Amino acid sequence: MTPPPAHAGVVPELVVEDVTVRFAGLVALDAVSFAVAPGSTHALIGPNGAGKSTCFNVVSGVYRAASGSVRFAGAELTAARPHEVAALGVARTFQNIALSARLPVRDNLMLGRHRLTRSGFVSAGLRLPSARRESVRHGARVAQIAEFVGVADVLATPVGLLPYGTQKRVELARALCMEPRLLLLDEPVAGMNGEERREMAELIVSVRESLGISILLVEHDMGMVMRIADTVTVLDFGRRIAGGPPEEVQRDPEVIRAYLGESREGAS
Amino acid sequence: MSRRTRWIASAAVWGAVTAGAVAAPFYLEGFWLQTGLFAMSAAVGAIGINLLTGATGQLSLGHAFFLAVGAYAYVYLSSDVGLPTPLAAVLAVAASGVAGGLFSPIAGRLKGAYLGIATLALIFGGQHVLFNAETVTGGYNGRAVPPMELFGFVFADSPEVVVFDVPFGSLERLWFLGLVVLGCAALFARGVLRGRPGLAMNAIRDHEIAAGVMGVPVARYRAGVFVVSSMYGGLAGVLVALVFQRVVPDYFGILLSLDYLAMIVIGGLGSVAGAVIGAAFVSLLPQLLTRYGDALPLVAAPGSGGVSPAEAARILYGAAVVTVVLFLPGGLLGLASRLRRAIPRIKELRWANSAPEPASRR
Amino acid sequence: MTTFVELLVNGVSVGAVYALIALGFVVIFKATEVVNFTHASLLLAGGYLIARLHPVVGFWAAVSAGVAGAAVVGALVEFLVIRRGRVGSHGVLAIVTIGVDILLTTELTRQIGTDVLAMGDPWRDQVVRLGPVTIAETRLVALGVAAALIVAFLLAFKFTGWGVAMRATAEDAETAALMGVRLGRVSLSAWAVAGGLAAVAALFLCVFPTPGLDRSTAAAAMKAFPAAILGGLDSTTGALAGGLIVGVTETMMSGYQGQLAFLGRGIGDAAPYLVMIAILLFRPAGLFGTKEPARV
Amino acid sequence: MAGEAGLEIRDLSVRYGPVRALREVGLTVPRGAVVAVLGANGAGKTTLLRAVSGTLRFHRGGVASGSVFFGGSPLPASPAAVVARGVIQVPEGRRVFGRMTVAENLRAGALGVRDRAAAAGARERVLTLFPVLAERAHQRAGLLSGGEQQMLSIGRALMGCPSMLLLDEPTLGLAPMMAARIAATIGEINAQGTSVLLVEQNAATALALASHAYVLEVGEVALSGPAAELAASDEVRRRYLGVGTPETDRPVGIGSGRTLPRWTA
Amino acid sequence: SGKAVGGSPTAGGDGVKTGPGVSATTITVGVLTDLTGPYASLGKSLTQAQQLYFEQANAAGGACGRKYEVVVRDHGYDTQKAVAAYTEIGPKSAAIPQFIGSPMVTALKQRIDGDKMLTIPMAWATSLLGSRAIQVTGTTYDVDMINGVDFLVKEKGIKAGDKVGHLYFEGDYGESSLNGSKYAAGKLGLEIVEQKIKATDQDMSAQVAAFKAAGVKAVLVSVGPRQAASLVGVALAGGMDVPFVGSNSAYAPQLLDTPAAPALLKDFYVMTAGAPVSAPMPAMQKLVADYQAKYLGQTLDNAVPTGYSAAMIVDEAIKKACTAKDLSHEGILAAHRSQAAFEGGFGTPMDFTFFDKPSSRASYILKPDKAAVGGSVIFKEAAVSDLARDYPVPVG
Ligand SMILES: Nc1ncnc2c1ncn2[C@@H]1O[C@H](COP(=O)(O)OP(=O)(O)OP(=O)(O)O)[C@@H](O)[C@H]1O
Ligand SMILES: Nc1ncnc2c1ncn2[C@@H]1O[C@H](COP(=O)(O)OP(=O)(O)OP(=O)(O)O)[C@@H](O)[C@H]1O
Ligand SMILES: [Mg+2]
Ligand SMILES: [Mg+2]
Repeated sequence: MTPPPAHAGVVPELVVEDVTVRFAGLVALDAVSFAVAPGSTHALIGPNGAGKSTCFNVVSGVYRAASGSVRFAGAELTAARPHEVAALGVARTFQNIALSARLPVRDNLMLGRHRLTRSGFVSAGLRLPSARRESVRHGARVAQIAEFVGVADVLATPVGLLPYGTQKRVELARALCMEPRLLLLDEPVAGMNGEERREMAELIVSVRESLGISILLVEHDMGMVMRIADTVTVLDFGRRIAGGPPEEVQRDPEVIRAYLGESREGAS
Repeated sequence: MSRRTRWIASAAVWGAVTAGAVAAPFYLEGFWLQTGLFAMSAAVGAIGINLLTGATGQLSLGHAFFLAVGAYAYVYLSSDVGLPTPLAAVLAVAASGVAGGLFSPIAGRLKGAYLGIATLALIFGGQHVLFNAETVTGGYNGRAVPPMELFGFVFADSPEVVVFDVPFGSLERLWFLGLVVLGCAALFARGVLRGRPGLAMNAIRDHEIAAGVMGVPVARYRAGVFVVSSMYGGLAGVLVALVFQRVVPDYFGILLSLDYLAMIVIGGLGSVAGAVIGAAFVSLLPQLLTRYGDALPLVAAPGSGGVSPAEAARILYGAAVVTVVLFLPGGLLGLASRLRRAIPRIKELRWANSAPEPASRR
Repeated sequence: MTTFVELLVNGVSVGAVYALIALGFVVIFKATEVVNFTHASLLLAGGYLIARLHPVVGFWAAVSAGVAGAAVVGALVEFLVIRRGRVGSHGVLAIVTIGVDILLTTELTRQIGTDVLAMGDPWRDQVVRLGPVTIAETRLVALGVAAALIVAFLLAFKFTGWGVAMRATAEDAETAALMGVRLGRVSLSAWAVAGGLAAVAALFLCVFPTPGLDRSTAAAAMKAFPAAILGGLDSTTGALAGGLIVGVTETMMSGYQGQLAFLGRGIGDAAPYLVMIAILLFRPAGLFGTKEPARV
Repeated sequence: MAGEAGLEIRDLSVRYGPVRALREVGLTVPRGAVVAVLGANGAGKTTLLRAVSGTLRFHRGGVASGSVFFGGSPLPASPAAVVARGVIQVPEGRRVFGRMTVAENLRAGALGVRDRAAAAGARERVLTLFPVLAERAHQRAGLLSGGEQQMLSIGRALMGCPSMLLLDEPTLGLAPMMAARIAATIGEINAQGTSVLLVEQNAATALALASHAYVLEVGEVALSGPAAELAASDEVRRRYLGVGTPETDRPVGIGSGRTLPRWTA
Repeated sequence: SGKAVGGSPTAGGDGVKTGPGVSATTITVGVLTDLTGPYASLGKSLTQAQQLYFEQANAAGGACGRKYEVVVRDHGYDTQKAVAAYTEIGPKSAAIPQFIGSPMVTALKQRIDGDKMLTIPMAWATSLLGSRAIQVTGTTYDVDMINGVDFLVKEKGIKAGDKVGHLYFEGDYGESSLNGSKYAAGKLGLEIVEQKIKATDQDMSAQVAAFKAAGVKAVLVSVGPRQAASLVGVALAGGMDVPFVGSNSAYAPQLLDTPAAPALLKDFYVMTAGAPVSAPMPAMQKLVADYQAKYLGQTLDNAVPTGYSAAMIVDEAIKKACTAKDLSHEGILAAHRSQAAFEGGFGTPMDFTFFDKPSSRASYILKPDKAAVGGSVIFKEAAVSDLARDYPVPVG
């Protein structure tokens, strides 16, 4: 486990406490609690339908929790709406790609800058110098992030024409464009092959290294989780069934029964 | 091709367009000037609805209502309240914005077909008010529109002005006002679309939840775009009232709203140039046909049985909507850019350099 | 009190006709997610056929021919226009239907000219008396037909393969094709059905309390918009409920316009839209419509 | 080849407008076999399946040249006709009908099946395979979790009683246990006589299941051969089996090369 | 440029001062009509009648040594199109013998006045009075309704204290009519029960219920033919057997082929200033014969003589202006306004010297009749009621 980098002080802790989410006749999350330590990578794993994405949705303000609390940077997130959560520096990617298919990659990434930029209808409409400066400055940063993520050469291509894996990368880049303090990644390597997975894993690690931010990760690729996560929380049927360092969790019989299955080799 | 030559080429094109537009009143007769002015007003309104429907994906069938608010507010504020006409015009546009804002509980919450049909309520409710609030609206017969007066210059037939031997009546004078208004409206909308708000609008259209998570306050933006779009409607209303010199409630009906939708689709969804091209097409086509209908084959003189010019105009209009949408994805604008690509020499004049196929933003 | 009952009964009876119009509208929306502005002209086409044919072949044969003919028109619209439009966006297709409607309506009104065409129905101006209240026989029949058709479509959408295929196609044509759905056929049948329904609606729209079919008949299709939305655009039950609500609101407001003079005379026309707005504020998908599932 | 009346793709080239996505691809799935297709993102795997199912036109693409044979005769270009021949695809990215219930989704999968008994049998099999689908029969599919949707997507295809199954990343987003279940199921279905063309990023699983495999690179077949042979090849081991095998497991992060400077507002 | 100043009235070769629309050989008259909108049937009859008139006039040598040329523009009852059409044909027309739609005329009132263009609107609302260039022919709607109420009281047993329903269209037509009925009711001690509808309303059941509830003894009808038919039909079927009196636009002969026919034939009357085509007048019979010869098998309704006589009014004005050697707009208008007792052979004489009063106050009372040409016959000859004679007409 890598120790939190020195500059982790600026990144607040995410605390999820007793969060319960219900849908008509279904408890998707049942009093779930965990915390993401500043600057760490925290993995959320569990069988399909365990409530992982629901958890993301609660944190990012898309779903309302029936009870419980989510705190980040001194704010209560359960009552906040998505854009208010975003304003606190929480960014996420989506399990099912949610990009504007017809827009070029650059525009999709610029959307990530929304919370960091100011120009409104009037200043954009009148092309005030402030708006121009802003777009130049943030455009440069977008290019830098695209370069980092490896989508610089498709900046002008409409996203819809890109293959699935590249779209996933654009998703990550867009989240990074929000300059997050907490990054939520929902299955970032789904649909990628071995080499691409490794690249993506490296990318995620360098994100954390270079920015010192916290990452909350949902992933079914156990190999990857084992290698990049500092802490793991395991959900099953909406309940937290285990948590701790990856090696420990991996050996937990409950986790093996509910999630990993007896023969881990065959399933990885 | 270097940036510089491209810049020069585009400057040349725009120069030619501007020169043509400025020279028009010296050569065109009143009928054409009036038609042109209607087209300009339609273009302003179409730009507004394109912001809403094209860029944000919010269908509106109620746009005519905002034209009505602008037109009537201008009349009321200038003749009844007695405000100077330019101030009345500005306040009329603001009034349309307020009307749009009042609708935001609906506009922020509904989308797609539901919003579209919900906005029909504006048309029917609005017309009900226009017909009944006679003291303000003049009821069924509407009201006369006081001419605009800017720095002592009156946009009316009298006092007589003759420029280069050409008598400058209200239409000739309004022509220039229309050009300026349209130019400003178009530039503003282009700025909005290419800037931060435009991205947020597109994001809402494509993926509402993702837009929210990216930090866009979705409901507020929807309502905001609705307000901006209604202000464009109001501005178009003021302009059309000035050209018309009369406002009547019947004009601001469902057909007008549908025309606006047709304009943006024919021209090209989501772009300013598309809205302008579509508006020109939709406003000019029927006029051309009624004017020159006699010369067309298969079109019979009105009153003689057979397909009358008005019917032919409707049929052609309907056919144009169908054909353009089906066979020219991206509208007339898309066709134009495809032609430009097909003809290499003209290609050098491209003023929209990036954005290939799905021209959804410009 | 009698007036109230009379207005209520009248409202329900007008509402039945609106429900019929709204139903055709809903069928297309459910099957293709297109807001079908062509419905007005399909209505006109169906009505025109019935009106022109009944003197020649008799009423019932004319109705069958009208339904069949309007179905063919609907199918042709699909085949010649909608199918060619690989536009993707349902909003844009809706605008295509505006174009088609303009085409059809212009030609049909030209054909109808300045005539008022009777439908030659057997009910003529007979009324049924329920105590002090009278109600036109035509309207009772309309109510029955509307209810029957709505139940039939409700069942068809839920339980037949055709219904499932239709809804699947509406949602995701490519995947539906991967399930073996013949997209062309499904869409064609939906439009044909909508055409047939429009003819039935046109029949009841043009019989007794109104004098017959003329060029302004198509305007009544506008009433179906608030009706369809009120009930929920994708709900057949909603079409019935919405139609009845619009009918009753309109009739009540007109009937009591003396007492409601402060709202302005002629409030009957605007009132359904106001009710619609009020309902949408609380139920953005209408009374029976399904909400978009929102999850990521 | 041994392709007695299986799926045979001959010299297939596909374009999306100006983009050439496949170039002269040849591939055979003998009857009753499992054949895997591997390849990087954008290699053209999905495109290959689209070409077989006839859905390229939904993406403004088309077959430029080449042909697809099934059971000895050419496959028609219409998706419905392809399904009628028993060739059924599980598309990439789940694509469940979100507004319809789970039960209706399954119903949609069986639209092409005339034989009621067969449909009932298929339903039985799907529900035992994915019990969660029975539990959620009346929930709208759009609200299922990602993995549940994936199960529904596979289940829906099985409802069509396929004689040839095209699977585009069937284990995408599935938990390890469920992925293993799917793998086992594929084996089972295959054993019952259904041929399978499997596009899968999880190369280990794919190569374990398949008898034969192809590797696509930028629209062309770069490698092909018996699965066991490919699994042993260095190239394949490095590129497609990379992560997840202990041997290549090296600490990542440190020295990964790239860094992103911080943003200073 | 081609638009340079010029084109003020100039003297032609024959010493006649000419103006817009008048050349050395032709006189252009503009027709602004509705052939595709809600008033298409009216527009068609009027336009065909006028084309017939000017053809005949040309055959008889034209006017002032020139031939008439008729330019028809169809605005489909759309104000914007009407304004555009006026902008187009205004500068090249000598007069406008037909302009359909009171909102359209009102919208252009100022310009018509400014252009001094003799214009005959085909709408009879009082709001069109008060303009020198605009000539409303015959009675206005309110006068018809006053005569109608008078008829109800005198012949249909309505008496002070009774309630009379009035179903009217939103807009000038309806509201002008309502003014008349209210005036008459006020004078005669009746109570008017109002029901306002829109042109798109088709089914009058609710209105009948309301009238029934109010206990009206008669109903005035200032709506379109369809609505009138629906009203009468529903009322009768529901057992409300009262007399109905309609404005001149509330009836069309086409309705006699619909199920509403029996109700219309029973107790329904139409008030109108012009004689019906079935009237036994020589001029009318000739017109009917000519029209039927030219427009074989086309509906012949009472709009035909209306349009024909409007064309005649314009023709007369131009001929008079010719004798004064002034075919400018002003000349034509002055000639027109000098006629105090115009009689075209189609009904009551008209006085054009005042432009703030209806040119006549006498209404015929017609009754639908299936056998008659044009679908109606004179029930009572044209007469001015005392009430109508003293009625102060509101202007503008
Ligand atoms: N909006 C909703 N309405 C109803 N049920 C929902 C909704 N969102 C999620 N669910 C249900 O809640 C449960 C948890 O879903 P969630 O998406 O959180 O699972 P997950 O852990 O992300 O699974 P996967 O790994 O398959 O993505 C699922 O059974 C799902 O059907
Ligand atoms: N609709 C389209 N228009 C243009 N190009 C396309 C389109 N769809 C795919 N492509 C291009 O075709 C190539 C092959 O794409 P395809 O989706 O078949 O790849 P894949 O192997 O399935 O990738 P992945 O593993 O990411 O799913 C890619 O380069 C992609 O950019
Ligand atoms: Mg999930
Ligand atoms: Mg793929």
